[in-house]
Amino acid sequence: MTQELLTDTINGLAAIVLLTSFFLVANTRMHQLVRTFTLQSLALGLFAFFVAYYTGAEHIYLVAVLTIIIKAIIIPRFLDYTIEKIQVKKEVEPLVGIPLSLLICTGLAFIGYYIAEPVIANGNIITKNCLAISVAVVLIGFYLMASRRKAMSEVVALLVIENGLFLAAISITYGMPLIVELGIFFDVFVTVLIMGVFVFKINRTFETLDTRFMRRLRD
Amino acid sequence: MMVSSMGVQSLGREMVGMYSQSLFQALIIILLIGAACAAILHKHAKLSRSVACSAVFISASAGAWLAIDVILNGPVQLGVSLATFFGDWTVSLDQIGGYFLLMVCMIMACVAVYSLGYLKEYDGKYDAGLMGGLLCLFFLSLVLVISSNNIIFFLISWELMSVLSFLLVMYEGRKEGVAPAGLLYLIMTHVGTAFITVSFLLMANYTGSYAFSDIAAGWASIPMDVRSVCFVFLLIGFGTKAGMVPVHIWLPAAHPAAPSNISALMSGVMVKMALIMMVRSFFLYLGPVQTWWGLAILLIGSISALVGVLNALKETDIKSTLAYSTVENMGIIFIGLGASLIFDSYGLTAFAALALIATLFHALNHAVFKALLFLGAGSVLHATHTRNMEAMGGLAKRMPYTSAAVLIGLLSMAAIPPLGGFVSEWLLFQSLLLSANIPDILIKIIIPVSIALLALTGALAATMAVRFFGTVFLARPRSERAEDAHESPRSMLIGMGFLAIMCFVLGLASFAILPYIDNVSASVLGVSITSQLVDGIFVSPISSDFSTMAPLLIAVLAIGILGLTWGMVRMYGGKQVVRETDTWDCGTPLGPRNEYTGTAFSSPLVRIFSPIYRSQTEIRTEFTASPYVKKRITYGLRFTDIFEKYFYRPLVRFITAVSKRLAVIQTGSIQAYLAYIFIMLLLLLVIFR
Amino acid sequence: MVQDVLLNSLFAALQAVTMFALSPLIIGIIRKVKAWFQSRKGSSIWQPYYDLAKLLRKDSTMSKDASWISRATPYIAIASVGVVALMVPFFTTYSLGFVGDLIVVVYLLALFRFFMVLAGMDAGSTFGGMGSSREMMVSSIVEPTMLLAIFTMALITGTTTLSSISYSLAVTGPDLVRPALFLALAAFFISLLAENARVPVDNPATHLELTMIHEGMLLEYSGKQLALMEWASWTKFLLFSAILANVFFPWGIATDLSALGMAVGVIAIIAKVLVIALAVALIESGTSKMRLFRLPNLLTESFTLALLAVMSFYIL
Amino acid sequence: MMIELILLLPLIAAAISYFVKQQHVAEAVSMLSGVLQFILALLIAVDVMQNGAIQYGLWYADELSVFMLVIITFLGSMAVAYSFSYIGHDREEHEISGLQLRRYYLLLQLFLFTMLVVVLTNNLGIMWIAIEGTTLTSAFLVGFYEKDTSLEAAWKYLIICSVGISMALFGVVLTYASSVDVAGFPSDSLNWTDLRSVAALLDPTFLRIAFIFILIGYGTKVGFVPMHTWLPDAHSQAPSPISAMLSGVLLNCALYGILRFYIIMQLSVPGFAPDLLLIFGVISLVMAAAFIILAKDFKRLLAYSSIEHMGIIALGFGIGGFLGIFAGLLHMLNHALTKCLMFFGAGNILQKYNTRSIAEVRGLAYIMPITAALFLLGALAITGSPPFSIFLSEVMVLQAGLGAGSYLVVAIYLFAILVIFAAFMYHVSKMLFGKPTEGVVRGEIHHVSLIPMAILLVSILVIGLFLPQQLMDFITKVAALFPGGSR
Repeated sequence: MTQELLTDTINGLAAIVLLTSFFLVANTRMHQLVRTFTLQSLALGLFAFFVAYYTGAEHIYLVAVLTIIIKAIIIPRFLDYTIEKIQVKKEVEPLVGIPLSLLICTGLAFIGYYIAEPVIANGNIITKNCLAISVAVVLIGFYLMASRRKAMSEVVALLVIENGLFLAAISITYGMPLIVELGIFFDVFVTVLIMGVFVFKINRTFETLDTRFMRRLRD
Repeated sequence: MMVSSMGVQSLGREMVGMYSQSLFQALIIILLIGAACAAILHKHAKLSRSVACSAVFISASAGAWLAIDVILNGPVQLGVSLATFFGDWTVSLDQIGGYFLLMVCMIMACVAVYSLGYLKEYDGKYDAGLMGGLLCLFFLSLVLVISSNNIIFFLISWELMSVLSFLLVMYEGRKEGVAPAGLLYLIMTHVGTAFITVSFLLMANYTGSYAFSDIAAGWASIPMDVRSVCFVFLLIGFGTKAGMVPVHIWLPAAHPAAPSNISALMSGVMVKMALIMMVRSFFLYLGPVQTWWGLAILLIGSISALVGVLNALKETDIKSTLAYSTVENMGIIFIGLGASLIFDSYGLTAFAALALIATLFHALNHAVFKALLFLGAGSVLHATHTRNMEAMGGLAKRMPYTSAAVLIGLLSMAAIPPLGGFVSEWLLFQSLLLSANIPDILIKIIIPVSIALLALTGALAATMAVRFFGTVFLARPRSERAEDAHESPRSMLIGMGFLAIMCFVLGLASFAILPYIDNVSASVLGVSITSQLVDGIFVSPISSDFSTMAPLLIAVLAIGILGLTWGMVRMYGGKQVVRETDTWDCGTPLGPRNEYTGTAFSSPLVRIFSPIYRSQTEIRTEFTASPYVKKRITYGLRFTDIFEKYFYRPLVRFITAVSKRLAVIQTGSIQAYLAYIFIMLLLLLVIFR
Repeated sequence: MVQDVLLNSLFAALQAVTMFALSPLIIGIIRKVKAWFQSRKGSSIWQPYYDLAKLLRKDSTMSKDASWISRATPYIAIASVGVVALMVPFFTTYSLGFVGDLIVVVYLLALFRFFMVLAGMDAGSTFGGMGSSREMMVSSIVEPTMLLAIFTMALITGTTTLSSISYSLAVTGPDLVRPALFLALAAFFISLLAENARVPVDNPATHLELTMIHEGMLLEYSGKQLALMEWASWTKFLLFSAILANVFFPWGIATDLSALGMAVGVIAIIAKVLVIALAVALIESGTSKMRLFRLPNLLTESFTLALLAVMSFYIL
Repeated sequence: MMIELILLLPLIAAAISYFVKQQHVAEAVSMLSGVLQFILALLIAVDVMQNGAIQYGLWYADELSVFMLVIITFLGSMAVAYSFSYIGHDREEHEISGLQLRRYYLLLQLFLFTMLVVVLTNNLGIMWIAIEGTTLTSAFLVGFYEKDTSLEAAWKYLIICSVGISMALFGVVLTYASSVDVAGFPSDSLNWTDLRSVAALLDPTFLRIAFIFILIGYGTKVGFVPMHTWLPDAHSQAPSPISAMLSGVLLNCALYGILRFYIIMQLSVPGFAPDLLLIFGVISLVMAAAFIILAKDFKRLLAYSSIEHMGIIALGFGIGGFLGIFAGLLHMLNHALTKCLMFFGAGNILQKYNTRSIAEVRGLAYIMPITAALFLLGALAITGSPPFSIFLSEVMVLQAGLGAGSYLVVAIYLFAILVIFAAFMYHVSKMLFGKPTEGVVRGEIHHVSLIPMAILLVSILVIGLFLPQQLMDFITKVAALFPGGSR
């Protein structure tokens, strides 16, 4: 693979991660949401793989494999299982309408670029372009989180933020120290598990996952 | 003769100088032990009380000895210093400190004796150990406030004093209305402390030292405008404690809410702690005095005096009346302080000394008569279990000793010659009249106004005193409680009796006392005016051409004439035969409802000063079934405190309203919460990237 | 020095005795003048002396609700007025002014009032309370007025001792006369009327309970005590007249020990007091008593006058 | 060695207390572990003070870490001591099962473990993991009672802090990225010591963005407004000893995370971090004041007071200089001690009155005199009254601000703490005085709980009155780690 093709592929995959984020915003069904997330994680895994190939750093291969196994296989399965088990209503029920959300997210993408711009301007690592994308993904994930009602979609949104972070970690630093990466994976995994536990508890107590009903604590 | 007396004195100086440290330590240790024992013995109320009161009494004696030594012979260093983050903490006692320490110890000793009997009241209802412990610690904090020579140490002692007095106010916390009063006090005094803190820290910042003595030496390194800022802050800060208008509002609420022995301490002594610090700060720490400082204090003092006395006139709660009278008297003291500062700023040091002596002397007099009056009020409260003067009456016959003591206190408060209160007010008038020499148009306008206000205040204070005594002690009882009143136990009477005697001593022997106060003022201003101030038994304001006065002679003459009259009437008219009959009643039997009450007594004045009182009367008539027969007419009188209505309430409302606006962010919606973080993140990134 | 003191004391005692002796006569004269104006014959000008003599020999009755205050007050009243009489110059400036200056005088009179008002409240009668309350209202404003008015003179002459004020005015002559003097004079005259319970503030002749101030307080007194109270009040009136005369226009007062000076002094003061008495009688005949709550207007006017007087001294 | 040991202790205790099915064993083991941790922490502290920082493998302990270590372990053991009576009471009342009780001690020890890792690791990545770990362990403790409100609080806590922490991770990534280009830098090191040694060479553009993310991220956990929203919910719903730990220790741990970056920032982009801290400090103070005025729930009141104090600490570091930093550090300690005391008191009140509503608590001074006295003194201490220690650190912040000439900040600071004092005392005096609530029996609820409270009160009193020389030297050394923080 030529150097150029390689960088194009890497950039392309990064673009796919961003694009899937937009899809996530547009998704209206819970299962769809999980599906798109799987796709994003897959793209992220591939991205890591190509970066590993490009830099020759072995531990990034491991990261790629872990990403695909945990984020593209185990976590989506777990999410699907939870959704089935507690029979969430299938609609996502966004707080902000989808067209407007998409518009906002476009704005966020621009802001991401604006923020990353000074860094890109004096950087010399080729993948630094990806910084803008990863900031955008993080912001979109954040937006997703703030604009969704269901506890489940919040979990997905958090995972999207994590994906954005990984994109950044892999692209601009060519991976963090291995022990940190492993720790983070473990952490993400446990976080999702614990959130799952709480989703069950909440469902049992409130008989809904709609966070609108969780407004007892206020001033 | 001269030589030998000097020899004795210097010998005494050495001996007492050696002992002064141990005296001071003994004072502290006794108080701490007293507090601890009182707390430990709290199950045995009587024992605990006795221990605490004797600890206070013994310490007060030790403190008085120490104080007298310092006043006579100059400052002493007390105890070892403690190195801390904020410089060394040292304790020392200068002459002005000694003066106030003597005041504190004198009142404390009387209160300790009084408390022995008074506190019995609380047995079984409130914890005796708590009261004893707090009382000892409160005394300790007062001593530390006077003697600390380090800003931070001072602030700690100061706030300790506030907190302890707050706790003492809250002693009867379960009673209605006590908690809000105490709370208001705590908040106000804390705000005041904040101002003091900022001011002292600024001074420390510029002089580079936390020791008061270094600040006094290094004021020159503080820029002029910073010194003025410090002055304003200190005025607000200490003024809050002193009950200066308009930051006085806590005082009439909190002083009455406390148990009476504590009210006596708060009104008599604690407010004076603000005075000592003001005198020290304005004369010693802040460098050359600015004229406008004096003017500001003079003006505020005049207003405080008037506001205080007018409010005292309308109160029907005996202790509130006395508390407002404290506001008034602190106003009078401020007038003196302001005059002294003005004179000092013009370099008229001798006049400044006169005004300062008047101020300090009035502070002492006020401490004595106000403590006496609060103890008297406590005694009345003890007998009638009410603070409402409308429900009293006729107590002079039932409590002869208490009524005599209170009458003496009231006479001193109303500045009736030859008592102490009169002598200090006389000196104050004289020093104000001397201001004719100052060539400044603003002063020429403000001084006459404050003379007028002082005169008006004096007259109104007399009215207030008459009303107080007349309503509480004279005529017939207006309630059963007053009917069944009884004289207080002996310990209470002894405590009051000593203070009552002091009221006379301070007046009659003022010619002997003033030189020592001059000693104190000389330590501040550097000028001694004893030779001009006192001549034999005559007292005069610097120049004896201007005026002289001899309280002792006045008393002798008055007693002489009284005796003469009595003798002549006896000689001419024969033996006094007095027949006791009913009061003239126009034919209808007199009941308690026919009598003049306190409200009725002050009603004409309330009408005259209605723009200040903002009183609203409300007369409601209830009819029986027939519209021609009235069943009941109720008369309601409400007063609005203008400071409360136009400053404090709006302030609280404003802050609460703003808070409500701000607090809407805590909606309970997790999406909103996330959005805040999100927006904050975006903002910071876009602005600071 | 000692001789000086003795001399002063002697004359002070003499003046005080004179004032006590003359005060009933002045009251008698005022009553007589008023009677003439009312086209009555009126009682003899010696009548107050007869009253005193009679009352002093009588026993008293006293309310059983009253305390020791009522019994002590008449003596305290005489004592305080007596001490003041020692300090106020009458026909000569030799007096005990060095024992107490004008502030002492004003506050000694306050002592008198203090106890008189307490005595009014003592028996618990409604009239006593009413009188006391009104008396304190009036005096609350009148006392500062009086102080300020005399302060003006003190500032002009540079002393607060009453005898020194008259001395320096009498010796220096009209050079010291300033606008402030007239303002102060007006204020002091109103104070004189108010303090001594004269029309338009109070009506000394009335015994209608709802209008009286001074008499209300004395309502419970009888016999010896009443005599003493009345005498003290009359002397107080004479004292005020003497202060008015000797502080504001002291010319004629004896400033040395010459027999001529003394004679002139005696004549001058008698003339001045008679003029004041006449003026008071004229006012009493010409005007009626004010309604109670119109009084503050008059009193605050006088207070303002006095304040202006002090201020004009400072500013002009 | 000692570092591994101190980390192992809570893990062992956690295991034992969970698997041995006896309440007393769980309690005793927890207490023993807590005390041992504290002793070990002191030993490490002495070691560090005498021989300088310890650094090997993943671990690093300098004066700052040790400072935090002492706070964590001391308050940890206090919390365990208080838990006996508090959780024991719950067990007696059958509010919780025996299993829950053991799970409580398990989670408490795990919580302690994660916090110990936070302050002892040299690797910023591990530190991040550990901080996220604190969220995960404490989320269960917040939701401990499994009531609707506690679940809601736990869920919010979990979500908001996880999101926040993710931002912090982004910051860590960016910080790491800024070091990648630096010549001679070990390419796979995320060690704080390495970063500090090359701090001046790091890419400032990266660092600025990184610090913003760090501040938002860890700031969420610290409770800076407007990221504080989880805090009152979690603090009010958690069992009181846990509230004390959250407020007293956890917030400090998160702040510790920020401080590590603060040091690097100050070496690279001086002035940037302090300015941001000042902004957050001021906002937090003002908003906390607003909430404290309106508080209706006394545990939430305490939670908002924590926000206030975090703001004050931020101001201290924001103003900087020796005095500011010293004040900030001292305030961390003071706040931790005092807030623990307050939450313990609140726990006693809660169990006595069975309500968190301020309006329903009356006459506490009569009902539980000792608790009331401790609570009142704690309230005075927390609002900055002498002679308690918070007064000293607040005065230091004030003095630092006046010295730095930031008068506007000083004015806002003073205004806010005065308003807070007034509001706090308003609420507390309503609870303490007045006619006692009907139907509440007079008497202390459990006497054992008064011991840790008394210890805490004495400690803040001692610090406030004397500020012992050793402590002063210690904090001075800690402050010297900060650029511009040496005396």
